[in-house]
Amino acid sequence: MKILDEKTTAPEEPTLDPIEVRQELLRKYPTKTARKRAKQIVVNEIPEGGALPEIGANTRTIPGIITQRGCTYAGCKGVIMGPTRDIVNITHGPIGCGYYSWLTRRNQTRPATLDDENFMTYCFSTDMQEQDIVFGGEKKLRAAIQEAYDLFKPKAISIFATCPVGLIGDDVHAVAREMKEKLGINVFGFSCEGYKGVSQSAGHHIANNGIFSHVVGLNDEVKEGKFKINLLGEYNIGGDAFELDRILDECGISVVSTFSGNSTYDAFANSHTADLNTIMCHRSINYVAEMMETKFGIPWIKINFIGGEATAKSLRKIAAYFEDAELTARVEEVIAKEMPEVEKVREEVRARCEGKTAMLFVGGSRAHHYQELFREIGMKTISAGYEFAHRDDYEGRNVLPGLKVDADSRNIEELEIHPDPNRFRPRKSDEEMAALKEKGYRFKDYDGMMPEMSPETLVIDDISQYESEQLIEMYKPDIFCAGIKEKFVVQKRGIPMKQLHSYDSGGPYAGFRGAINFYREIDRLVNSKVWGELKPPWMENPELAATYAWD
Amino acid sequence: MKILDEKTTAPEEPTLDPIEVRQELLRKYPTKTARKRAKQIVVNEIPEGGALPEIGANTRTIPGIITQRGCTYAGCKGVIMGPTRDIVNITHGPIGCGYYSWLTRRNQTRPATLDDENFMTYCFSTDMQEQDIVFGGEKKLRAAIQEAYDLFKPKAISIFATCPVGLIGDDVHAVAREMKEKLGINVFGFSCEGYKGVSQSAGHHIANNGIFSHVVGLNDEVKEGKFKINLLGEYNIGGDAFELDRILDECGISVVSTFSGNSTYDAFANSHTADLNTIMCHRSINYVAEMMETKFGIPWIKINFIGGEATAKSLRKIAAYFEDAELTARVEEVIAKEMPEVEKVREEVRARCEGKTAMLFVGGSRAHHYQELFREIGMKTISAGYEFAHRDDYEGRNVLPGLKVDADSRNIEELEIHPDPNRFRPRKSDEEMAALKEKGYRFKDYDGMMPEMSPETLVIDDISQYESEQLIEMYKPDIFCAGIKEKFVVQKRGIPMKQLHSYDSGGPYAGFRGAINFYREIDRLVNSKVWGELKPPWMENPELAATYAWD
Amino acid sequence: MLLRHTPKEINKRTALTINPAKTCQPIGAMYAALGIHGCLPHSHGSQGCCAYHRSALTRHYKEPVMAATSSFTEGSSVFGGQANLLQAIDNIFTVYEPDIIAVHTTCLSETIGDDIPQIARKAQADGKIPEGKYVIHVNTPSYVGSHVTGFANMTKAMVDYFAESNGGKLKQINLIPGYVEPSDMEEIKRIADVMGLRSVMFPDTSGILNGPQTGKYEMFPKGGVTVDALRSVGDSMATIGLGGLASGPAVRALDTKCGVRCEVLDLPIGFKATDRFVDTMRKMMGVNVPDAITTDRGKLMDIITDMHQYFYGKKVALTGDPDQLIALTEFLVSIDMQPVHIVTGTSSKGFVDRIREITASVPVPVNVDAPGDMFLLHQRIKNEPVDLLIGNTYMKYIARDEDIPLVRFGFPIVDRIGHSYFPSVGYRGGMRLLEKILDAILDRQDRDAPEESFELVM
Amino acid sequence: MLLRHTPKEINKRTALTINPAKTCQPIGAMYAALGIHGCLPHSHGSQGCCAYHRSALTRHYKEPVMAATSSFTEGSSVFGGQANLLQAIDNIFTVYEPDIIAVHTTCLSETIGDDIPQIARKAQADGKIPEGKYVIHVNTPSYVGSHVTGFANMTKAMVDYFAESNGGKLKQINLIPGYVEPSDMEEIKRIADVMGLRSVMFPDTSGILNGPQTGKYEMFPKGGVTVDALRSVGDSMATIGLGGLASGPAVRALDTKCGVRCEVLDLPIGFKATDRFVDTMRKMMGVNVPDAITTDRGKLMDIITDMHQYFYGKKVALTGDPDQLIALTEFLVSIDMQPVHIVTGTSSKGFVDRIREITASVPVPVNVDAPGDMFLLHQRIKNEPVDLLIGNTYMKYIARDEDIPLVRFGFPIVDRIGHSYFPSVGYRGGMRLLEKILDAILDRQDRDAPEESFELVM
Repeated sequence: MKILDEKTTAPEEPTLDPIEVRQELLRKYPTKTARKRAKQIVVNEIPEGGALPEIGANTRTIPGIITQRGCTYAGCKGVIMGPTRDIVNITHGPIGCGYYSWLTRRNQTRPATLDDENFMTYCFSTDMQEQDIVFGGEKKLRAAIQEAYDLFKPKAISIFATCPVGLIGDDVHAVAREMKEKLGINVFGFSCEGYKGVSQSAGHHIANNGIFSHVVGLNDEVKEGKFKINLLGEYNIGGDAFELDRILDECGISVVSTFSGNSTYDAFANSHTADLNTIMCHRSINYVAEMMETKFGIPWIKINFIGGEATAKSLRKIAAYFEDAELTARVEEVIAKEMPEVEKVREEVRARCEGKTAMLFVGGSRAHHYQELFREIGMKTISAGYEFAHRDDYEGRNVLPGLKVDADSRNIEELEIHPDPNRFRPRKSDEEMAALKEKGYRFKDYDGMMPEMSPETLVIDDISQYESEQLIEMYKPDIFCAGIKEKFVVQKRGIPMKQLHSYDSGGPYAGFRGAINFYREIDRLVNSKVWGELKPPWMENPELAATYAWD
Repeated sequence: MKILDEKTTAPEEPTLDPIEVRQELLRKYPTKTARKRAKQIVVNEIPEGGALPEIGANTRTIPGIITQRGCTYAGCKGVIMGPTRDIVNITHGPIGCGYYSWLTRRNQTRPATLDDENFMTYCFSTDMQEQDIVFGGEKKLRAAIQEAYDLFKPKAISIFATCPVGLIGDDVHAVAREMKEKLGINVFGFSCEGYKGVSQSAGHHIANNGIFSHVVGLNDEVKEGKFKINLLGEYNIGGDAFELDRILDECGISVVSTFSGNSTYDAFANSHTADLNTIMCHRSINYVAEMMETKFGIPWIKINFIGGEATAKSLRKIAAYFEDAELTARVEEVIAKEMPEVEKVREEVRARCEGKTAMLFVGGSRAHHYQELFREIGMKTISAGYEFAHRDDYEGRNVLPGLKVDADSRNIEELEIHPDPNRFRPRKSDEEMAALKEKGYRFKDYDGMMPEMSPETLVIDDISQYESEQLIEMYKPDIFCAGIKEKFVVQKRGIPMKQLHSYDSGGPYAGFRGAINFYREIDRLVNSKVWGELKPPWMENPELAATYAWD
Repeated sequence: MLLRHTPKEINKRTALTINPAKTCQPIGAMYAALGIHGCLPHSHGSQGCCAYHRSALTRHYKEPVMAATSSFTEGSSVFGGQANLLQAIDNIFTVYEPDIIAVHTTCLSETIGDDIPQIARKAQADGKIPEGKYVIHVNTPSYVGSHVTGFANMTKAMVDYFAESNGGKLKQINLIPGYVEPSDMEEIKRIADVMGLRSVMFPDTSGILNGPQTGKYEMFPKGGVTVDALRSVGDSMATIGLGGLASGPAVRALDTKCGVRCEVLDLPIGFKATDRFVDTMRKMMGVNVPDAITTDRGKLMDIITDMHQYFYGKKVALTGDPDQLIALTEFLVSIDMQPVHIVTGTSSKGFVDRIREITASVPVPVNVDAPGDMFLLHQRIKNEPVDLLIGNTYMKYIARDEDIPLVRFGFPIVDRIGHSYFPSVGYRGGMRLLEKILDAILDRQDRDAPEESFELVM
Repeated sequence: MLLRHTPKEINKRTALTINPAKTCQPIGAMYAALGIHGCLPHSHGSQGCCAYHRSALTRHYKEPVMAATSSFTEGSSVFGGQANLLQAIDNIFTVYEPDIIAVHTTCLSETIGDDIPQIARKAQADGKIPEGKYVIHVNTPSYVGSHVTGFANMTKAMVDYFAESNGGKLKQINLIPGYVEPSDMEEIKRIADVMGLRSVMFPDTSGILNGPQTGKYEMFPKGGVTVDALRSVGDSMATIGLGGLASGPAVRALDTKCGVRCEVLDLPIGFKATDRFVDTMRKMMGVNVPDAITTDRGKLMDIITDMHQYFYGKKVALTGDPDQLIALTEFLVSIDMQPVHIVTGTSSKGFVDRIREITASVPVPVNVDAPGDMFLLHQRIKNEPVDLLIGNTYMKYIARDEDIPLVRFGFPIVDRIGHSYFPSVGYRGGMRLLEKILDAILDRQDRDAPEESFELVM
């Protein structure tokens, strides 16, 4: 591949004034819409010690502005249950919802043997028809659960309510209880109708609450392993979790359960036996960690395995928690073994990518974490934002107390959690915890995206189709990261686009090998000659060779 | 598949007068050409006891009339050496000759193990260049043989001379002798320049002479087996020989060598240890049988494994020769075991093919043998002829004495054969032979095509493109059998066409299973609906729906 | 095994659908609406529907798919979505400036019972619909029919909203292509054009969902049927609707509304259905069929006769939509292949009878499941193995588990390209289909042949 | 193993060619001659040559291939083939009634030194050549060059025999397509036509070697360049020859003979070569490039950008003729694939340098063997494995032994169909090539992927 071409010479820093850009983005909107969007478009500042600018997030999507957001059902079925292979997930509703969530999320799973259960390749639906809407669908739901049981004899069945279900008053929880009774297996439902909340995020919450209430803690068996952790918010897209398992395994750290990638019902049931919860995607799951700490006494920390340095840092952080010399040594060995290759590739790629610019608008934490990888190869993130995040994901966890609960959030159940009478066991004494904090160890805390971004960059929540197109026109970034719906719009503008939901069937991008994969992938995208070939020669120089013209 | 359609109702017998048809075929030719072709187009008669009409055959092709014939090189390389897997066959000439004979003849071969030699997938050529033509190509030939030896260390290498070689005076035999000496393996050449003789037939002769002189009899080891035969003139197209091996094996008859299908150098060298030579394709090889009888005392008989009944008959004929009760019984068992399935399929297919008509213009014996298969499913051969046969193939072996040797035949060497001083061993005493003949057993004899065809049918030798098109127009046969060059011309006229050289990648068609394959294949061809769909509706009824026309 | 839990034994299911062979109405309506020039489809329901439909269409076409949503909240589902739709209409016309907003409903808004026309009138009254712009709508409850129904309904809505007859007859023919690819629509137009006919095609997604990569993005590209063209269809000389299920309703509506002479034909897949299409145009419009078309047909027939031995008797399992399956099955039977398992998730009147009639000459039992799902199809295959699978990308899981070659056809195809650029309709489409079928069959033969029968010439 | 005797270790060979990547001149001349309307090619030599050439062409096109032969006997090779050719000419004009007989020689007649023009004059004198009919000829010694040379020589002969300049300039462009498929010639003509140009293409085998199946056989079908058209090329405004080796001689001859402004370009395979072809036509003829063509280009670029990750860095081994390899290699490099082994049996001046130049940016070593053979190519692959093979049907033996996917391209293709109906030139041809390459690569990925990474969306 060509090492250098016109595109790889570092572009001059965008000289645009972000304030004006922001105005430009809002200019065309109707007043009401502009007022609403104005809150969600922020020019980043890093005030000395002071507070970051406040950003509007986790608020309603404006009808008609073309959002990239999905619904609560998508968040609920996708996030926790989707990647879990041994639960039969039945969508109760018309066929579409189940159909669209069928195999499209690329959560990889690897059953130990051919006899192990794997239902992830299947789509189960009650395919509600008009009469079910009119006369109620519980009867059909019951029958469907029975048919699923007869066919597969699974250890658990879960039910997902779609929009009409709530409206017609089908009680999925009642049916679940009834069938659980009848079949003697775990059956539970989720009221994740698509209209609830303001984005997928509500669905994550409902799913997490459900799994916490119905599964976590069902199996007290304490597994082998000296250093036991849970990985929260890791969904094994493109095999990320496999890479992390490889690394942690080399370090001698056992993963009791992953919420939820390559995950199983039994691992969830057993997850409360871990001694530390480590959180990847804070957005989708931090409250599970909270609940587990309250109920079982498991402390939690934020880690980040996106980026070579970040991976090393996170491993050290885990080791530091266990305060075990042997573990610390082992972790250093692993880092020493893995980093050279990472750095070799990084330098090679950096030589070709240095100074290029990126935009990231995706997810609830990825748009933040992946900036690290770009930074490692010398690329600058000039604008970013999330699709379904909350303020803390932008500004940091310290803003949580200040958040006011609006109507949409209020209707997402908050579980009342108390220490488990028998099983609450603080993993560390208050003294130990204090001592660690003393040393600057940060528990249950995370920074947001904004502190890590340069001043003057634009941070935009739930960016609209219109806004992203304006941004691209004005900044002409070298790469744009988002999801499948944006992919081809961006590329039609001649800008390479990388999906950070599905990885464009690439990956893994987490951990050491993941970082290497990502460096190379970005190198491919921003340095390929093809983007310079989009214009045909007769448009480059349209003049005609007069001498040849008709006489 | 549709069981009956308009095409399967028996067509009325062609009411054409063959005499007139013959005139029509000749009408357009220039006088000289017409005179020559007239000898090769015969209306068949079966006179009571008397002689069949004489047909012109094995005579020169007329320049410009578009023949389907090939050349001497093709016949020589194709027939004997082509199907023999463990000889490195080097074409000495420009690249084309070697290239076109590369893997195109579909002789199947099956080495016993992965370590056994198989050079059939390779094409070896000296790729003569202008300087070789000008200064002579022997040097390059020598070098090529050396390179072949260094690469493959084969047990034998043969050389084929192409047109220019003879003209520029390269002596392939001298080079062969020299390299045989030098390398210590068997190396021999063939003077099979394309311009020799009048068709492939000359090449067969040259090849057979060569193999007889250079290989047959080199290995006197007598192999296991009570009833040992050679199969002559069986080339294992589409696996025919495999099917025959299967059947003969079941009968307890061992095949010492096949000339030449799935054949090997060693089998040729050992072939004189057989006790009977059985001939499939009399055209290409009957003289080898003659020579082996003269030199080693092996009697020969004509057999025919094309057709279920024919196969049974031939097995019985072989058994009768050995006059062994056990063998006779075994043969009857095998026939009894195989025939029911053959008859079942035959009847099923016959129901759909009865009364349909066929034309066969191919090879030197196939156009004769395959009529049997059509007869078995009730189809009539209304015209047939060979591409490179001699009169005896049409009229029967009894005409041989009367044949006059013309200039073209004269330049194909006839070997002078004498009984081998040490190894001549009559397999049967004169008495035994006499006794068998007494019982009507026919040695070294065969009928031609004509006695088996109905009177009034047209027998045409080396049919020209023009003649075959006229025939098709006039008779509209249900199927036409020939080779690749004719295939699509025939099919463009809406007549299904079956290749009897390559079997259209089908087969086997010999033996019992072969017969079944052929019945089904013909059923597919003559009863498929697709041939009735060639005309679009707007040509079937071109009138326009006036009411719709522009007002 | 990827589908390790699928048992060979078939037990009837009445409530549980597994691995569906259909999806819901709105996506079909969205796809059809994209076939109008300058139109932005709008999904009136939760934003998830719109996100799902856009993603599904995007994966299939690898092209931008723009559509808006009313983003229902819990509140709107209680009090109705009027406010959302009004605001959406205002935002859309202000920000994206389409000529038309084509609203389709969802299970949510249908269950609530929102009255779209009334809301549109309100928007009109509030001046939220600029001069010369339109808001059209169609009811597409997800719990009725399938994506095909949604497509059919949106197509019919084009007639309901725009078709008018002004007496005069225009020398043009209306072509309603049915639920096919943009490439197919292009090819159908090309055939009419080669026959010297002026045609109005609706919907027409060509140029929109198979657009070029030029480095410039246009939200509303050149393609699509224009409002003016839609207005004129009432005065056309004739209408041909392809695919009874997808095009029938629009054809009948146009006949009723403007009395345009019409025919509903099968999708022109394979030579027989294409013959009927061409010959019907010929007769309806009183034109001659030019040699170019006869030649294309002849080329298709050439492949069929040349390669017949590889088609003959091969067993095929196929899934798709009724209109596609009818034409495809006829094509396979016409070349002596044996479609033995046929499954669609969309039930439609007369479908099974039609398939029975088409497969009457097939000498082996033929299973037709309508409605059925891919789980059942897989079970059928386990009970009666086949040589070839034809269907969408989800079939690849069956293909791998059962080691059967797959020819991708229908919706969605998300793991290969080509379907949006090369047609499967018409004679040329038939040639392409046969090439794909032959590649699949011959590749398999090459893979499995013992060395001695590995063929150079096929 | 099918090629079990091919060792990994490479020893230079100077005398023995194994598994050639070329064949001899006459077949190229025969193929070119079939591109003249009403022409019967005639092989002046042993009948075997003609039989072999007809068979080889027939297997590739699955179409009738008519040609006659002088059927040399031993006598004629001693005394010369004049009598044979005279009789042949008489028979052919009497029986088959072509407009033209195009005679090409063989190694035999060349070695003897038969003087074809003299024999033709004799035939003329003897009145064996009917009024208004022609006998043209070309010398094609099999021991010089390859099938491409024969094609080039026969194409040049068309100029030598027919081109004349009558001063006046005709508003037409001469297109000499090079050694490509009938479908390619059709596509090249279509592009010129879409650009509003009248063109004369020679040779033109479209309509002759990809004809329809109509139930009627015509020995001389509609297609092919007519004598009148060939006469007019001397007055055309410009000539574009595609493929220096196959079209260069004719282009230069026409320039010399009639002074027609000319350009020799690469075969238009891939977007870059097609850009040059289209832009050169634009400039030479002073026309604008219509949107239809820009759109086709954009679709090709769309596939490239959408699927780039599957092309990027994939190693390819290819074989074919120099003109094809130059364009194909440029195409592969332009989409970031890595052609690492390139073999042709035809040596041609500057070929290696050109390939070196094109592959300069390829970050891995590139082997170019010209002349080389497939035996050597196979050895190269054993030493440096590749992800994909591109070449003719003979490559399938390597593909199976080494378990590498094969995209069929070039001559001969005797085990698949499609090449004679669908082009690989132009933007559309590029789309088809990419679809084939992607199918090969993605099928392999689907086959080899562990279950957990078996992808739905690609």
